[in-house]
This record gives sequence, C-alpha cells and structure tokens, in this order.
Amino acid sequence: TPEEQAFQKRIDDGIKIEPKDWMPEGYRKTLVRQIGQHAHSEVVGQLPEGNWITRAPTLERKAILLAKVQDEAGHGLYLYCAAETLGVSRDEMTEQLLAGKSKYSSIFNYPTLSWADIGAIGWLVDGAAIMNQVQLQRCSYGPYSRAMIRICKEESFHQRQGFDILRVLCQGSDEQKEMAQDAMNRWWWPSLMMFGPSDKDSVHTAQSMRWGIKQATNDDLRQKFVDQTVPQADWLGLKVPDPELKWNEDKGGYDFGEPDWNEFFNVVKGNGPCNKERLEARRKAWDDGAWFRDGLMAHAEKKRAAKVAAE
Amino acid sequence: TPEEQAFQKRIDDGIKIEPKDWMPEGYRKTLVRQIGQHAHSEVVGQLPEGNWITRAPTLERKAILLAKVQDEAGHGLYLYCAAETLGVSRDEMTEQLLAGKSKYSSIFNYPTLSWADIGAIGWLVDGAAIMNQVQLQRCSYGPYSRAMIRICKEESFHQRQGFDILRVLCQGSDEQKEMAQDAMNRWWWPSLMMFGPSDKDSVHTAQSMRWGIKQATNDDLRQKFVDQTVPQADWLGLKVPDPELKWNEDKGGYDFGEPDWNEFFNVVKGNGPCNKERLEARRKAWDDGAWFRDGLMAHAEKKRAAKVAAE
Amino acid sequence: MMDPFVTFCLRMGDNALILAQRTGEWCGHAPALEEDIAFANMGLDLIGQTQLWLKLGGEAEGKGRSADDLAFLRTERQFTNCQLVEQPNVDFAHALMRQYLFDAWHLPMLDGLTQSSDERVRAVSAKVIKEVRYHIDRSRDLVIGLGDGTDESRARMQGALDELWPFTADLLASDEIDDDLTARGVIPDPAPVIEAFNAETAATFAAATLTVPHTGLTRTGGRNGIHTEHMGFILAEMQYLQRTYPGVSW
Amino acid sequence: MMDPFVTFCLRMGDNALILAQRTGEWCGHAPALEEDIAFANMGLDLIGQTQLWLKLGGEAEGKGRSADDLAFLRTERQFTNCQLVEQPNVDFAHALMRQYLFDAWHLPMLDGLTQSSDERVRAVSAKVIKEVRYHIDRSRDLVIGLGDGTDESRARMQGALDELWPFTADLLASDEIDDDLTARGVIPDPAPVIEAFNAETAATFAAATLTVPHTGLTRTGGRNGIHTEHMGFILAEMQYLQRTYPGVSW
Repeated sequence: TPEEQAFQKRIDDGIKIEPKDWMPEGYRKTLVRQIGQHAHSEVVGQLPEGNWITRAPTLERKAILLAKVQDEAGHGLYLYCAAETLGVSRDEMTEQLLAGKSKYSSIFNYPTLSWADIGAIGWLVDGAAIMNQVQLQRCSYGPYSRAMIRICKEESFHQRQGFDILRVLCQGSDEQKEMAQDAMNRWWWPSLMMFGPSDKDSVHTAQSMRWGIKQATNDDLRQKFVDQTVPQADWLGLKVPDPELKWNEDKGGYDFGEPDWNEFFNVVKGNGPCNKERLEARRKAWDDGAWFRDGLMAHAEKKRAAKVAAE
Repeated sequence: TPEEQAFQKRIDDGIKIEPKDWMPEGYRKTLVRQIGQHAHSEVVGQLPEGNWITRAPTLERKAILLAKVQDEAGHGLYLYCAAETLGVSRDEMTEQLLAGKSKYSSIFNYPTLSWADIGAIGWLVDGAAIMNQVQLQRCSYGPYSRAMIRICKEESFHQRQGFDILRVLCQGSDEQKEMAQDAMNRWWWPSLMMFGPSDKDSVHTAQSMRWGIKQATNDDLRQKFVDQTVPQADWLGLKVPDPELKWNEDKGGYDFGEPDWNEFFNVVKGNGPCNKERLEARRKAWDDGAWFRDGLMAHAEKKRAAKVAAE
Repeated sequence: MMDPFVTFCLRMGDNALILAQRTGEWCGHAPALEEDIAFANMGLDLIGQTQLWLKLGGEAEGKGRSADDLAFLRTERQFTNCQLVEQPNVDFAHALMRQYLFDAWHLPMLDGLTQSSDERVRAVSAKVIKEVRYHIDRSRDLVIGLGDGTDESRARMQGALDELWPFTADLLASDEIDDDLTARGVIPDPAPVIEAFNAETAATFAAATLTVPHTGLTRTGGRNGIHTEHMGFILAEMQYLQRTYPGVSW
Repeated sequence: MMDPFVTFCLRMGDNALILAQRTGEWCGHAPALEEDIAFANMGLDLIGQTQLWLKLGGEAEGKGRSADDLAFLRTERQFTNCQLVEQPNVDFAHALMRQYLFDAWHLPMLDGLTQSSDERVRAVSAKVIKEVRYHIDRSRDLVIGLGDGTDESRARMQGALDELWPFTADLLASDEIDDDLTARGVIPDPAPVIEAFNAETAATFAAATLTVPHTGLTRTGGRNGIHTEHMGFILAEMQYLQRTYPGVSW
C-alpha cells in the first residue's frame, strides 16, 4: 500500500516514527512485544540483585547496588511509558507478565549465589544488554529510541561498577578470586545467550531490521560482545569457560563455542532455575500491593470529589 | 462442712487427692489456674530458646537445645493432661491463653539477645523453676504431683546444661565473658521475680499452703535460690548485679536487694518487652494451624465412618 | 558512661543503617514500581547518612575504626539504633508507618542539629535534612492517603500504627548522654523535638483518620543496645560477608 | 573430581543439617503441641545424623576438619545438600511434604547403605535407619491424613507437592561420584532406590488423593553446590556465631 511505502521510506531516510504517525500493525505489535519484554526485564531484573542488598559487604557497595536497582526500576518506568505511546497500558502489560504471556530476559532466571555474581551481572549481563541497547538508540520508533539513549548512559555506568567489583575480588584473597571465577563460570554462557538464538534460527530478525527496530543481528552483537569482553577477562585474570575460545587473526575476532541452546529454550519455556521464584515474587508484590493501589486511588477520588463540591 | 473437714484431714495426713475425690470448688479452681499457667509457661517457654536453635554455635549445642525445647513441649503436654483431670480441656485452656485471660510465667516476656542468654535461662530460669517445682512434687493433688516428679528430673538436667554453656563462655575469650556477664545482668532480677511477690503481698499463698498445693512461701524459695546460686556465680566468675548482696552469717544466708516490683507488675499486666510478640506467636501458630487440625480430624472421621460401614 | 559524642554519632548512624536494611528488603517487592524506586532511593539516602555519622563517630572515637568497621564488625549489644527501625516488614503499611514515625522525629531532630555548637554536626545535618524533608513529604502523604483511603487501607495503617506506636518511646527517649550533649549545645533540647513530633503526628493522623493507641505500652532500650529479637537476624545477614572473609577488601 | 567418599559423606551430612535447620524453625510455632514435639525430635535426630556423617567425612578427608568445622566454616558453594531440604517453611504443608519426600528417598537409600562394602558406612546407616523408619511412618501418615482430609488441607498439600516435586530430581540424581562408589559397593545402585521412592510415593499419594505434577520441571544442582537463593540466608544465620567469634570454644 502507499501508506506502507511512505512508512518504509521514512524509516529508510532515518526519520523517526512518532506515536501519532501511521504504522503497520505488525510494526506496532513487534514494538509492543519488544518494549514490554524489555520493561519487564528491568523490573524482574531487580530481583537477582536485590537479593544481595541486605548482604552487600561494605556501605559503599550497598549504596552503589541500591542506586543500580533504583535505576533499573526507573528504566522499567521509561520503557512502560514508551510502550504506552503505542496504546497499551502499564497495568495491561503487567497482567500479561504475571499471566506468563509476556516474557522477560531469561538471564534473570539464574540465581545470584555469591557477591561475585553481583559483579558478574554488572560486567557481563549489563555488558551484553548495552551491546544490544546501543544499537536500539537508533531504533526507528522515536519514544523507544529516546528511552534507550537515557538508559544507555546509566547502563555503562553499571557495567563499570560490576567490573570494579570483580577487579577488587580478583586482586583479593584466593577465596575471593575463586568466588569471581565461579561467577564467571556460571554467568558466561547465559550472557552469550542474551543475544538470542543464532540468526538462522531467529524468527523476527529480518523484518525487525527492515523496520529499523533492530540495527544488528544477534550473531553480530554476540561476536562484538565476545571480542570486547575476553580481553577484559584476561585483564582480570579470569578464565573464560569455553575450551573453543581462540583468537582468529583472519576475522580479527574470537572464535568461540556454541551456547547450549537446549538450556536456553528450556529456560525460556519456564524451566530455568528461578523462573518460578521470579514470577511468584512479582505476583506476590502485585497481589499484596492491591490494597495500597486501591487505597491511594480511593483517596484521590475523595479529594477530587471534595474539590468539585467546594467549587 | 463435714466434707471439707474430711478433705482437709486427708491433706493433713499426706494422702493425695485424686481426680474422682470430692474437693472444694476453690481447690479445684486454684489448681486449674495454677496448672494451666504452668502448662502455658512450658509452651510459651519454647519461644525465647527456640529463637536460638538455628543459630546455636555447635552441632552439640544445637542438639542439646533441641532436646531441651522438646522436653518443654512435653512438659506442657503432661501438665495439660493433669489439668484435664480437673475437667477443663486443653483447647479451653489454650483459648484462655490466647485471649489473654490465662497467664504464663512472666520471665518468658524477656528477649533472648545472645547465646549466653540460653545459658542464663538454663541456669537461672530453670534453676528458679526447679526450686519451685521440687516442692510441688509433694503437692496434695496426685496428678500434678506425679507430673512434677517427671518434670523435675528433666529440669535439673537442663539447669546443668545451662550452667555448662556459661562455664565455657566464662572460661573463653574476653568477648565471651562479657557476653556471659551481660546475660547475668539481664536475667538475674527477672529470675528472682519468678517466685512471685513477697509473701506479705501474695494473695494466694496462705490458702494454697493450707491446701497442700504449695509447700513453701515465695520468700523462702527466693532465699533458697539466692543461697544456692550466688556461690555458683562466684565459681563462674560472674558478678551478681545487686549492690546489696551480702553474706549474712547470722541467718546463714545472703541478704539481697528488693526486685523492682513495679517492673514485675508491669510485665504481668502485658507491658513487658515481649508480651505482645509471645502471644502473637502462639496465636499465629494456633490460627495458621487450624487447617491442619481440621484436616486430621476430618480424615479420622472418614476412616471411622468407613470402618463402621464395613462392619 | 561511654563518650557522649561518639554515642550520639553511633545512634544517628545506626538508626539510618538498620532502617536502610529494612528498606532494602523491599527492593523488587513493593506494591508499585514508583514505590520500588522510592524505597531504593530512601535506602540510598539512609546509607549515605550512615556513612556520614559513623565516619564522624569513628573519627571522634579516635581508635581508627572506619564507618564500615562500625557497621560490619560490631555485635548486637553494641548497636544503638532505636527499636523502631528494626521492626519487620509485616506488610507495606508497616514499612510506611515505620518510615513516617521515624521521619516525624528525624526532621525536628535534624532541624535542631543544624544549630549545633559542633561544626561537624552542623555540616552533616545541613546535608541530611534536605533528604529527610523529602522523605517526610512522601511518607506523610502516603500515611494520609492510605489512612483516608479504603476500609482495608485504613485498617492496615491503623494496625501498623497500633503495633509501632509503642516504639516511638525509644525515638523520643533521652538519657544522661543526651543531657550532657544538650548542655553543651551539641544536640537540641529534647522538649521542642518532642513537641514538633507530637504536632506533626497529631495533624497527620487526624488527616489520615487514624487514632494513636492509648495502651500506655512503651518499648525502649535500643539506644542502649537492648534490641528486639529481630536484630540478631538483621545483623547475621548484613555482616555475613565481612564476618566470613575477615580483613579483605571489597 | 573431589574424593568420592568424602563427597558422599558431606552430601549425607549436609542434607541432614540443612533439613534440621528448616525443621528447627518450627520450634514453638507448629500447629499442635504434638507437632512441636515431633519436629524438635526430628531435628534432634537429623543433627545426630549430621554429626555422624560429617565426622566420617572429615576423618576420611584427613585434613583434621571436625564435624563442626564442616558445618560452620564452609561457604555456600561447598555445601552439597540437595535443594529440596533448603526450601522454605511456606506453611506446615510445605514442611511436611518436604519431610515426606526426603524420607521417601532417605529410607531406601539407607537400606542400601546398610549393605555397604564400607564398614563405617554400614555402622552409621544401621543406626540412622531406625530413626528414619520412624520419620517416614509419621510423615506418610500425615501426608495421607491431610491429603484425604478437608478441601483446604488437600489443597495445601497439593500446593506443597506441586512446588516441591521438581526438587526430587536432585534427591534422585547421580553423577560420576556416585558411579564410582556404586562400582565399589560403597553405596547402592541408584535404580532400586529410585524404584522404591517411586513405589512409596505412588502408593502414598494415591491414598492421599494427591497428584504428582506432570510439568517435567526439574531442579537440580544442590549436590554439586549450586543452591537456591534461600541457602545463603540459612548459612548466614546458622554460622553467625562461629564466624563472628572465630576460634573459640562453645
């Protein structure tokens, strides 16, 4: 259709799509799904790190962690707002999450078992997230692109803080080094999986790229992440748990092994180590908080009614 | 009345009163109140010590503490049985406890703040309890007397174990000694108060002694306890927190200060540090457990009905 | 008697620290995303306050103890926070009420401290009071909104108030240590602080349609290291890493 | 590979220890006085079993670590209990179901161990099995009684079963360490143990009118030191005194 052609031309010309502009239903749906998942990931992402707030080893680290978790909740808020511009409310998206109909990043279905995990999440998980989010700053949908610009600034800060946690551990006692290596062993592969399945198995990539929702393929991003991260691991003195990892002079990047995609799909399906706990925690927060939300709403209504009566 | 005279004669002759014997209503009421309170004390008494089961410092100490708390629950059971012989059911007594109508020993309204408190409870609190219970072995009411004989055996074991906790602490590091002394400072006065107010202020003592429910006065028992305990404190190297404490050669016992009876009556009234927590914990156990008790009852009923049908 | 100035700094710092622990437990579990953010933010402020007060206390003590040493290497009986801040997160109503009651004392206390004869105290409180003004604006609004909300929200807020009110005695208590510092102008006279607390809470609870319980029950002791049975569990969790790996950097 | 025999002893001991911790939390909070007594008694048995297995493990390891050292001075990743035993006391139904599932594995496992080629293992399991027979008689009766009780008691027991069943995978798992020990006759072949577990639970759940969930979800890792997020909190509490006052006697 001419509408579709004009739409595609705007995208090809690098002009942002704004909420009131015409857009194909598929474009809208893809964005709602993706931004919703992204928002949910920020919200659920509070849980694995929140697990260590009361146990952070110094006041400074506790403050940094609190600030980070606060940022994540804030990112969730920006993203829900961005999705709302597409005509779906935060409450609707929340209901979909709690009903298990909408996903969140599978990485948050792994448990945080030691303090080093907080470092590994910042360094690897936020590192992988940024790799993905940097390209999303150029997303064709204006509100999402702008949310991403704000988010990326904070995320790179988080990544540096995570790296710093591991730096101190790696320069510390033998037990601390062991803790760091253990975290590396457990978080490396799940982090690689964060980019999603290989392009050949990815359903949405081609169309998303045409629409300017995505600027790079899963495999490209994964390669970039590995190339960036391996030298950092070397610097830290951590061993990457991949026997196939090798520098490839020809391609100017690392060759690396294939993640266990069975595990990936199993976790996506809901069978990861913490899927149940994460969703239950969010459900409990939502259900236990109903009285709070209702109470404030009732109060606002009373105030409004009193104001109307006074006028 | 002749009945009353015969009853009093039996008591004076040292013959036990048994459940089916005639007894004055006042005697029955006094016993129900006293045995009920005693049973409740055993049950509520699980809480302050139970607070340290998950934190006991060695496996051996954890086992000993578990055994002790188990004994307390068991004592509660014997005592409820003894009270039931007087025509009041365990459930009725429990309801009275939970409604705040029946008391339990005020000592359990103090918090256990350190491991040394577990030692102090065994040594001082069980020590004071035994002092009282030893004479109750000779109580005129048969079932109560017999329950007391069983209980006393175990309690003296508990007292030795409590003493042993403190012995190790007092022979340990400076921090451990400080912990022991701190427990002594907090538990000494409440332990003295366990014998109840001074005889001149005690409402029930005279009649209870006539009826053979009580064999010794509050003040006599308190004196005995002090005389027994002070040398043990000396041996441990713990200071008794009473500036008026002094050996009195003439009476062959210690002079000691007056407990703060305002505090005592305040705690009895419900204003102690843990009254609210203790009762709430028992209420919660009872309320949360309703489905469990109902479920088992329903199952027993089904089985009974099936058996009847089969016959 | 312990050094009064050091004790005062520890009491201020311990209040902030233990309240931050309780606040931090909500992370990811609050009833609305805005509350997740607000609670994390409040926790962050409180940890910042902890650092300021414990640093000052450690310096005044002169034994080379850092804020971290004081936070992670003291034992229960050495903590001097009021019992209010250690009370558990039974529900979000308890969390809000605890915060509000604390704020209602904290603000006038800090207001007095900004007039302290001690320059360091003036400096810390001038910084902290800005955050606390923001805290109480929030907590007061929520107490009023939820008190005067639905039947359920009122019942929950009233329940929290009934349970937590006895602990305000600990907040408002003063002893010879305070007398000494008041005499030297380091801390304010307790009377106007109590008056401000009473005025603040009376107005707020009236607006919230909540009633202060009149049982006369009071709970005190936290400022002298006598805590409720919750405290040991808070510390076991908070200090676990430092206790398990002594002497290393983090 | 860690020493198989030591690992085996630690797994047995850690199971008992962490289950005892969860069991001990009920003390004074159970739904009937009889249950307070039973849970304290079970905790006591489990601590006794912990002492036996960890002592044996420590001796076999030969580094001079006592049962207490192993219980109180290892860190989370070094604990090898199955994830089942660390699951929280959501309600008494969870506590009973956790106990029953554990017992349903524990008994046939011990039965096999009484035939061990290792004399020490035979001695320990001969002692322990008597206690565990009593445990399962109790836990089975209660699972049946409450499953086939009221609607509410059935719903609670079914809920607990749904939540805990995935963790039985960890109980029944075996790895190269087990293979090695089985080959040497130290521990029984896993097949008959699994068979006994399946027969036991099938009969009991049938009598209890409960249904095993068929989601295929399995949770494993505890035996290799990968735990659920509950574990760190259990250890922080359990080890606090030993960590805070290192090297002293108790």
